[in-house]
Amino acid sequence: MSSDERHPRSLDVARVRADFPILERTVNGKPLVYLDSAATSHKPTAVIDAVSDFYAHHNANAHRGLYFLGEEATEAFEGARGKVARFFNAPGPETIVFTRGTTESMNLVAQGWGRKFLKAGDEVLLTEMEHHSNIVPWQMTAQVTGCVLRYIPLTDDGVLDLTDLGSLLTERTKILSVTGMSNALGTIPPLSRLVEAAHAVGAIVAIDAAQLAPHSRVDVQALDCDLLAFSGHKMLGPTASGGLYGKAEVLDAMDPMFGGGEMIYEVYPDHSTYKEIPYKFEAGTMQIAQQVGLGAAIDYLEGLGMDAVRRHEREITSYALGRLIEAGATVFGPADPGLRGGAVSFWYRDVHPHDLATILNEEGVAIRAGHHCAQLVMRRFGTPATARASFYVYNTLEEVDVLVAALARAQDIFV
Amino acid sequence: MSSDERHPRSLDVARVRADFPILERTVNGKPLVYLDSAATSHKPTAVIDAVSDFYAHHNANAHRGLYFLGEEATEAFEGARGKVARFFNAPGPETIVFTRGTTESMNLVAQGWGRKFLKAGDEVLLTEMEHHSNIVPWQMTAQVTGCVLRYIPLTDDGVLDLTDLGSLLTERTKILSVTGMSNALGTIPPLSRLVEAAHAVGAIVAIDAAQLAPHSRVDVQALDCDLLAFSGHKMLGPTASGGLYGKAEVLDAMDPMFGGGEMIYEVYPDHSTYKEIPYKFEAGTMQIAQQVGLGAAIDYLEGLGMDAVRRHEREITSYALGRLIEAGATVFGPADPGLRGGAVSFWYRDVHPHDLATILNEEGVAIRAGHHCAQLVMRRFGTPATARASFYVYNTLEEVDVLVAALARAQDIFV
Amino acid sequence: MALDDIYKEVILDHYKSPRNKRELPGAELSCTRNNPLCGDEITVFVHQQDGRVAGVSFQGAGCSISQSSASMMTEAVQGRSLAEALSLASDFRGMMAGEVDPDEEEFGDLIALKGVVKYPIRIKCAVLAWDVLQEALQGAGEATASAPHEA
Amino acid sequence: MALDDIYKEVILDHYKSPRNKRELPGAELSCTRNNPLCGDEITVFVHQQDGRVAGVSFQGAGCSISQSSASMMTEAVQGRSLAEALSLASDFRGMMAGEVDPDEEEFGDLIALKGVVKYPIRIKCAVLAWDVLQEALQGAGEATASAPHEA
Ligand SMILES: Cc1ncc(COP(=O)(O)O)c(C=O)c1O
Ligand SMILES: Cc1ncc(COP(=O)(O)O)c(C=O)c1O
Repeated sequence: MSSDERHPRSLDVARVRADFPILERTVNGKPLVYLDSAATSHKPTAVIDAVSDFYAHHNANAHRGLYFLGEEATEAFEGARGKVARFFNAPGPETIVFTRGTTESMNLVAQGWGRKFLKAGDEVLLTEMEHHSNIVPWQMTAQVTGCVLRYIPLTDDGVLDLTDLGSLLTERTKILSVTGMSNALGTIPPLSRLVEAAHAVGAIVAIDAAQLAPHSRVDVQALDCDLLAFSGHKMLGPTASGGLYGKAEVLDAMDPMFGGGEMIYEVYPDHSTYKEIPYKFEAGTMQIAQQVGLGAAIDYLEGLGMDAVRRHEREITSYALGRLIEAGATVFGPADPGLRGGAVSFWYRDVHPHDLATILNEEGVAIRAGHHCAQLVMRRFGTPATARASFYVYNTLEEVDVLVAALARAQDIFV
Repeated sequence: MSSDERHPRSLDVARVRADFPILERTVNGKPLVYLDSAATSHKPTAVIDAVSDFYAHHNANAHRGLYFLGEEATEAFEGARGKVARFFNAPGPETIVFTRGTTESMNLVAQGWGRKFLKAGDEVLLTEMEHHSNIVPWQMTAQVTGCVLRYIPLTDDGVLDLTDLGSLLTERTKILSVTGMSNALGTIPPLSRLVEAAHAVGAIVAIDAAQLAPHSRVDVQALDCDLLAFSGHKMLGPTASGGLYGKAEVLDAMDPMFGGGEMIYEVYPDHSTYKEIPYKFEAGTMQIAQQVGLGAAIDYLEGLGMDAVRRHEREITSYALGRLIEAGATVFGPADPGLRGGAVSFWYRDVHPHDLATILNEEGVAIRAGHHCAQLVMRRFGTPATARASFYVYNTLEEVDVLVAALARAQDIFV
Repeated sequence: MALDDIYKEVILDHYKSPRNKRELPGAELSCTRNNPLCGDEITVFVHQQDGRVAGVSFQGAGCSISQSSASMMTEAVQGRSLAEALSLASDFRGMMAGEVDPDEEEFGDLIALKGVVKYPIRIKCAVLAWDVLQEALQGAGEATASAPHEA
Repeated sequence: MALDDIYKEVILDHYKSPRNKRELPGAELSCTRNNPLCGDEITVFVHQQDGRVAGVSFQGAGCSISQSSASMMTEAVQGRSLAEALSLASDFRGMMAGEVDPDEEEFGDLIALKGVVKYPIRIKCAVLAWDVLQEALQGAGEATASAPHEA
């Protein structure tokens, strides 16, 4: 943790922007206004250079070579694991399994834990605002085990409707798997309360932190969640970086999802024995350079201070909500910026999100349009798609103004 | 394909070496002699820059954004798929599934194909020289399905003993899964003959091309294999790049291994429908920058010409075999360089491979010591470990001389 | 101005006043499909008679490109033989792939969609209705399932 | 010269002429384990009497570091109480982690292995025999399985 964090302070966004080379790009001569960080974030020079530096100076396979490059590569890779563990305040590096990202991590949970421990009639509790990556893996596990999926519904405001939680979360519930922040609505659910309620009925809790981890401080021990999945590419890190935190006893009990080199202890023709955690989950050559890059991303984020990151996004989200509504947009998800993160879904008048995205692109503004891998949310709100603007450390209030001004172009053409 | 390849020519190794920044490193003031490319290859500047350039100028998630960066990222990612398809002479880009590498690909085969099509008593035919990544996934599938694993044995020369092939490969055999080149012995099996024999009994064939693909031209249509797995990081590409080639009808029939965003068509609370190949296998955010880097690696290899690559390695392997034996080493695997690739396993007198690797490291020479994720091979030859030197495009005959000279140090200390 | 390439008058006209947007009672052929990128959904109804498209209509919701393409399509295939309709579908996809130079007479209003070629991801919007038409014609009545792979 | 740090005379002596390398008939405790990196395997046999290591030996094959460490270990724990032996195992691991400054008297020849700290991957070789000893002592007879996780 950077010592700066003890003193609340705000981001020097101009300085931050200078660290992101892609922000120099222009579209039709207009500066790029990138409002799709919920899909993937951009990468600061420090991260890009960490990856290049690994390949140019320390490249080797990890945990294999008895020569100096092998030792450097192992140290860099395991060093990144230590940084991730500290970032989430995990009790130790062995509780961090590296994966390609949230999707792979949730599949590891649904397969490695779910296929082992769920049986017919057992229930998995999800929510109606889950990303497909926290739904489809469970459907696949349900096909194999006969377990049943249930969903916590949403209110019209796009927050979890916990009125009937007591009937949804019962002794039949073996796991609650819930997003830390909805990518389609921005909603941040009351995680601590959910963890407590789940533990009270003997269920474990997995958190999809794809959106939460990049944007606020996450302390897995304070949260007391059993498993937590995250994607490096959404938190300034390389694509193909990320992982799964798990309590040691939960990871210990899980089956690996992949067999192969380096996760084994002994291999015989008809059976094998596996290594201890986290290695039993890490078969074959891993995302070495990428996790090293993730380590650099974490250094960068801690340099900014996660509290400052969250404050900055709260400010910009609150500003964006106001300006969008003023401009005539319909916003989905909670209006209170304290209940949500910086992913803002909306419809601008009757302009279809696809058309809106194309028109905004001509003005240099990059937004996402679609179902955001959350078709249950789209059905809940009766729309095939929404437009979504999402913010991160490099976005400014002025960029929100450019977005709102660009909406006028759409109005000219369509309304 | 580069037009250069039509004219046999040899590598300009000095020029090649200048493309690999890591080769400038020294150990104890001595130049690095990297002889562990079978574990992972180094990366030319062109690959390192392709990754950095993606992050610095074209970064976005693929297949999602309706804005220009999203289109550039998608084009770069799908462009890489096209390059991989052409490299292997695959019939089309849809027959290439991107994965983290061979281990993930073989797990996809053992799960997506194996768990769907194998039942109790069905046989999977492997060989005694397989890498753990082509054994353990099948053991996991055997636990679920009750299928039986059988192994083609090795001769004392380290080649497949095909004497009893007729009793091993029968109508009970549903798949032959075989390495294209052993990383522990260097052996290249007679793939075309094996494919024909397997097809004759109605079995499909999966090839673990982790070692084969980097070192020689592979034409999947000429080979007529059904599936072929490869790792980008062993063929000059980034870690976390690679994939699985599959005949369209085989991929079509397979189940996905991962559920999640982007591999679906429609998601309902209790079921989902999947996209067509290759996308149904590509859940969540993929290894975008890494596969783009793999595309650059393929460009680089095609610039050299795969025939020239193979010729260069044959020359160096043949020289190394001679010099090592002359120096008193015991070499494992075939003596004929035509039957093998450039991974040379040996024992130097009675010096344990671990000790040898440590001593050679002091001389700047990086070799691998261990079981090479091939414990069945080690047991077959009654040794816990071997030393292994492996060669690639940037290695020279002089480096073999340095290796052999360094053996004298070990002799001084131990013999 | 680049945007004019894609948001031409004629496109906006078909979008705001779509032709043949209704159910077609008695249609022998129909098919529903969506664009997985955005969830837009289109159903095409065809009434065939003597190997010809005797009636055609569509329903659904979507962006201006997918809706106007569907609307123009119904006008373009009305009265044609099934083979001609399929061949037009294939030419249209060819134009979207930048491979076919459209024949003005054959294409009519459809030619306005040519500008979409410059927006690769929107191409899926433009061809959606044509994919559905083709499935409806080929499936000859049974192709009412919307999903290629049932999980 | 760095290599001398790791290949000292005393290490090579234990490697070439290992002490107590044999089976120990009548040993109540024994355990076998291998180093997954290289497949080296070590079995440790302990004959305990009145809470003391009355006899100890090892078998197996491996590199100079793992073999000499096993040989030195048998000399170092012979005659000690089980608690002392476990505490020495823990101190030895501490030295290998660079955390414990070894006491010359307690460590004896073992101090020669200190140089291995500079070769991180070889540390596993040096501690292998100690891990096996500890499991043998703790398992009190039942820890003969070599594998922590049966697949
Ligand atoms: C023959 C063979 N198969 C499979 C693998 C596994 O490849 P990866 O570690 O890239 O998944 C390797 C790499 O060591 C190999 O040499
Ligand atoms: C809430 C949520 N969960 C899961 C994912 C999937 O993450 P990834 O694509 O990195 O696997 C995303 C990313 O879009 C997300 O927003």
